[in-house]
Amino acid sequence: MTASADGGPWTPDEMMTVTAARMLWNGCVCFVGIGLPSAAANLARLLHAPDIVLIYESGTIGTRPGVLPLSIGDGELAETATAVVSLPEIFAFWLQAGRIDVGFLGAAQIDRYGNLNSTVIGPYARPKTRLPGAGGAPEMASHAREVFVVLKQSPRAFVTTLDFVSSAGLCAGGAPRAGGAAGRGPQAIITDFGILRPAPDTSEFVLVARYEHVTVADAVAATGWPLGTATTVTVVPPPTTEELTVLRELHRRTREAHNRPVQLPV
Amino acid sequence: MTASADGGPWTPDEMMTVTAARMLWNGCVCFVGIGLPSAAANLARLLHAPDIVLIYESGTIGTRPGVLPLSIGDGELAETATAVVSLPEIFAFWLQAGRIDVGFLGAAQIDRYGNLNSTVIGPYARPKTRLPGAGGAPEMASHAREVFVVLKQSPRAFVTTLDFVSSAGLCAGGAPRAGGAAGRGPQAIITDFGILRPAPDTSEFVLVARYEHVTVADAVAATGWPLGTATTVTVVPPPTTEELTVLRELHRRTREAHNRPVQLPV
Amino acid sequence: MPILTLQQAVCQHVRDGDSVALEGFTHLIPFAAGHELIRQRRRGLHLIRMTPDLVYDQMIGAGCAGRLTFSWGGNPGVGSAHRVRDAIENGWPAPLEINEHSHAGMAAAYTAGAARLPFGLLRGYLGTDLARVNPSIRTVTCPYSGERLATVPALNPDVTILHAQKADRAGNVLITGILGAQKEAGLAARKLLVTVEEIVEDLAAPMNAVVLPHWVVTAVACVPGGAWPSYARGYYPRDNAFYIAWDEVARDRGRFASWLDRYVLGTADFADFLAAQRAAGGAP
Amino acid sequence: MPILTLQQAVCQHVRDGDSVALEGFTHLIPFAAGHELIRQRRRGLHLIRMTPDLVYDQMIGAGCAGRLTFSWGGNPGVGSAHRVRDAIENGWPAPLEINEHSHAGMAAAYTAGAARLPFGLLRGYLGTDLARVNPSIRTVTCPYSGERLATVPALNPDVTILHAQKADRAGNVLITGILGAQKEAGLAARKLLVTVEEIVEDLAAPMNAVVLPHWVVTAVACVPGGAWPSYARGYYPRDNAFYIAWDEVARDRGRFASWLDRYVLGTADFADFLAAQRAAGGAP
Repeated sequence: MTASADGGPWTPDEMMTVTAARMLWNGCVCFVGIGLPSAAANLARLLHAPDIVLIYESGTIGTRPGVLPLSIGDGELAETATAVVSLPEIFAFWLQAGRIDVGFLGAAQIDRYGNLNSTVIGPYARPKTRLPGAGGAPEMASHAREVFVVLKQSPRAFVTTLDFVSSAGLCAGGAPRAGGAAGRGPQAIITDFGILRPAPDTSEFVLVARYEHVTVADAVAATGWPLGTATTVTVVPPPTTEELTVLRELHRRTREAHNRPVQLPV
Repeated sequence: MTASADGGPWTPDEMMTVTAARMLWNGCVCFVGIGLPSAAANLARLLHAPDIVLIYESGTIGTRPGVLPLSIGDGELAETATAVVSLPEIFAFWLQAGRIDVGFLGAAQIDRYGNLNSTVIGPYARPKTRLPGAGGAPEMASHAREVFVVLKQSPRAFVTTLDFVSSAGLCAGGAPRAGGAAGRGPQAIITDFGILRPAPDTSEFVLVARYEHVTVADAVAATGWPLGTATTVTVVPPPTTEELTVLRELHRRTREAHNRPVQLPV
Repeated sequence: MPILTLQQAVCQHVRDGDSVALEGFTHLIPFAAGHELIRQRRRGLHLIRMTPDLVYDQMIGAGCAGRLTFSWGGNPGVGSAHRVRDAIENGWPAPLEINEHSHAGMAAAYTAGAARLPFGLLRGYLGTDLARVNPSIRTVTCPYSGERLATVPALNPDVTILHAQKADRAGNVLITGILGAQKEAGLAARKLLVTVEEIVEDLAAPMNAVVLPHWVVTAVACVPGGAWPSYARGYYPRDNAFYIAWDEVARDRGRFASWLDRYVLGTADFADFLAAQRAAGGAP
Repeated sequence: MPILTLQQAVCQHVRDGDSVALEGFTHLIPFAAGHELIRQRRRGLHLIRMTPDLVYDQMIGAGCAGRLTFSWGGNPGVGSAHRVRDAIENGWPAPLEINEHSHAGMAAAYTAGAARLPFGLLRGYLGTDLARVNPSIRTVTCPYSGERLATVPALNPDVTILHAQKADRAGNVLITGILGAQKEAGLAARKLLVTVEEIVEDLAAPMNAVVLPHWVVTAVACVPGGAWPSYARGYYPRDNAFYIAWDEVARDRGRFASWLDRYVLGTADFADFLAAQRAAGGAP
């Protein structure tokens, strides 16, 4: 937990979740990963975006889970989905085909152009820390119309040079992306300090909005590269009571469901 | 109807159907086309091959229709199938993958190497007769482990040079087939005179068996190329009473079903 | 995803010269949509369909098409598609350029289209003349084995039209039974129109059924019987007698023209067409 | 297609050094089969799996593997696959060569394998380092657009092992729910072993359900609960608590070895394992 982001009667995770949820619109087709993005997308669905289309890479399209899944393929995702298709199909016909409006990604490291590392810390052949790997990220980064990255800011995570590029960000100087990518790449980084967006001329991510209880200087200090700022850094409104209530209720239901003891099969 | 083949108390179609059915074994995975091959495959299933696996290119795998379908995609094929999959899947995962033991093909023309024309009589750009086209045949000819061709013999159909090669036969001189073909290509032609098989040294189809009521000379006269014969031309036993009874009953049920008036949807 | 009448859907979404795929392999053939394209006198269409059977026999005979991409054109189990033949052999009523494939090639082309890949890959066309007459059939070399494999360019129709059993009010579409290449053709298209037997409150789709979500569907029209004389599993069987009787009608330009005038151009919509066919005892 | 015990199936069909894919994406993960491979002390396996999670954490920690082909290796929703990490980072208990892909790449590789194409095609790996460290990721040039597309070599495991809900006595297998790449991995394999929750007289498969016909299945074994602690739709839910608790067990070599000795090597079969876990209150 970043002390500086811990100013309100809410946690940094809650602030990030609410901020991400607000960026999703009704009808948006959203490729969701587990954890905070899943909470944000479902929060949006329960609030202002009842017709948001949630797709989890397990092949569940248009799913409406009552509680947050622990895994990307929890049973409830299938039971509440419009369609349940195979993994090859989800990647070929849905993601690669450019049908996704927003994809969420996390990572261990990010650089100023939104390149992400979720593969390895240290050299690939002699890893200091072996991370889980790229999974669905490389093609989500290419083919979702836009990508939102959710990641807590720290100099260890927001680095000048990645140890490994697991999924591609933007090209320096605002150059076009690699041919064949259906999408525009990362367009926002939601951190525990605020929101970073790419500067149009350089494609370098800069701070465009901060939370109430942090300063621009805090955000700069938490970034491994010299973080630029937009001409005007706006303030992200704090979570509303409704947002917090619905989010906390969702998390409560989720905890209750996940703590319910499972009878081992006989 | 070929007069010379019309010697028994059965029709040439019946003789051909029974002959083709006998060439299928229990457990054989058979890619079936409409018409005589469909009758033969189902006759085999009702007689000596109860566990034959019938696949129609409409995506119905392991189907057990009570009557013969008029079209390749009649409803009963789906209702009685083990699995009903898409067309892209049937061609990629089942035919191309080499999972078919026997594929049946017909054609308008055939040459001595088993190349088939089902596309056009006359020049392609200025057709004398435009035929339906290749459909599933090119890849069936390549990828089924063996192909049985069912075709009535006549100099117009058994020709020296095809107007168009819709699906590939064997290579002259017993050379290996084109790379990438999973199967051995045409291995038998069942006609209204008997059975032709490729000579191992030349790959040229020669008469290896004839029906009781025809002579080798009849078969030669009905062939547009100088038809060779095997050292011994065996005689195909005539249909048994059981074979004829089951086949005729199948056709009777089929006629009855197809003649049942259909209520137009309201 | 609006629910429209078929007239509105065709009027708003299909233009002269469009590439249009009406898919459905024997099952769920969108005859109603084909007739509406004839009634609205679309011209110069690039028609795409693995099996141009009666629906395209009618549309091509009516002069809707300038080009045909296909892999097998006939009257299944009966014989020729005479109007398609007349167009190819004699250019009647209009010249018809053809782009001919095998089924496996067409299936790969739709699949590539649905995945927005530029081409489909198959071990196909080996030793045939198809690649000789169709320059769009090419090859790539496998970067591992060095083997040459066939390629077909992706099919991405301007409009795909399907017939399905059901849609719900949001426009989610359920297809069950023989699937053909309907899902692939639907997802390959820039616009997807679907006619359905009925619109229901709840699709009640079985797990893993083929459901096209509302947000990939451009418009839905409810047209009961819209696949007749082909069939809709769970609704009505294939009218084999019509297919058999069609052979006689389509053989003759005059007789075909009379049929078209009376039953398609002379009817207001598909319900009217079905009523006229019922009155005629179901024979064409 | 014989119905065997799992012991027989593994004994007869999996050899040291084989390439083996245990598939199932979160759902229907063949844990029972993984344990049986550990019990029979298979060595030098080339393990293939999109998501080497707990089942491969256990197998790799037990020393079964020499090579891993994968696209995401962790404890879903929890964190690291510690035994996989220990093998990659420290070569414990045996060095582990890795062949790393993205999910989309693995999915394309299985699909190519099922279709017996030599490679899979995708717009993938754009701008990433994966192609740099994995020389099997290559490109082909589109013969139409000139665009370069990524390729992956087809995956054709010596053996694929799946867990499914049901088989009938003939060995037809029904899978419903989240499908992962199970069908593709199954059809890509030279041999396909399937464990099922139950063997029934009649599959009662819904139209268009995923059914693997008996003649592509090498052997079926009935292992109720065989996917636990993952889940089998219609039978039992995912045991999230086990996944969470596993983190602690797997972090420590000694604690892992004790768990393995007690629950896997110290049990006769999966029923015995489940009984031992039940006796321990379900915690690892």
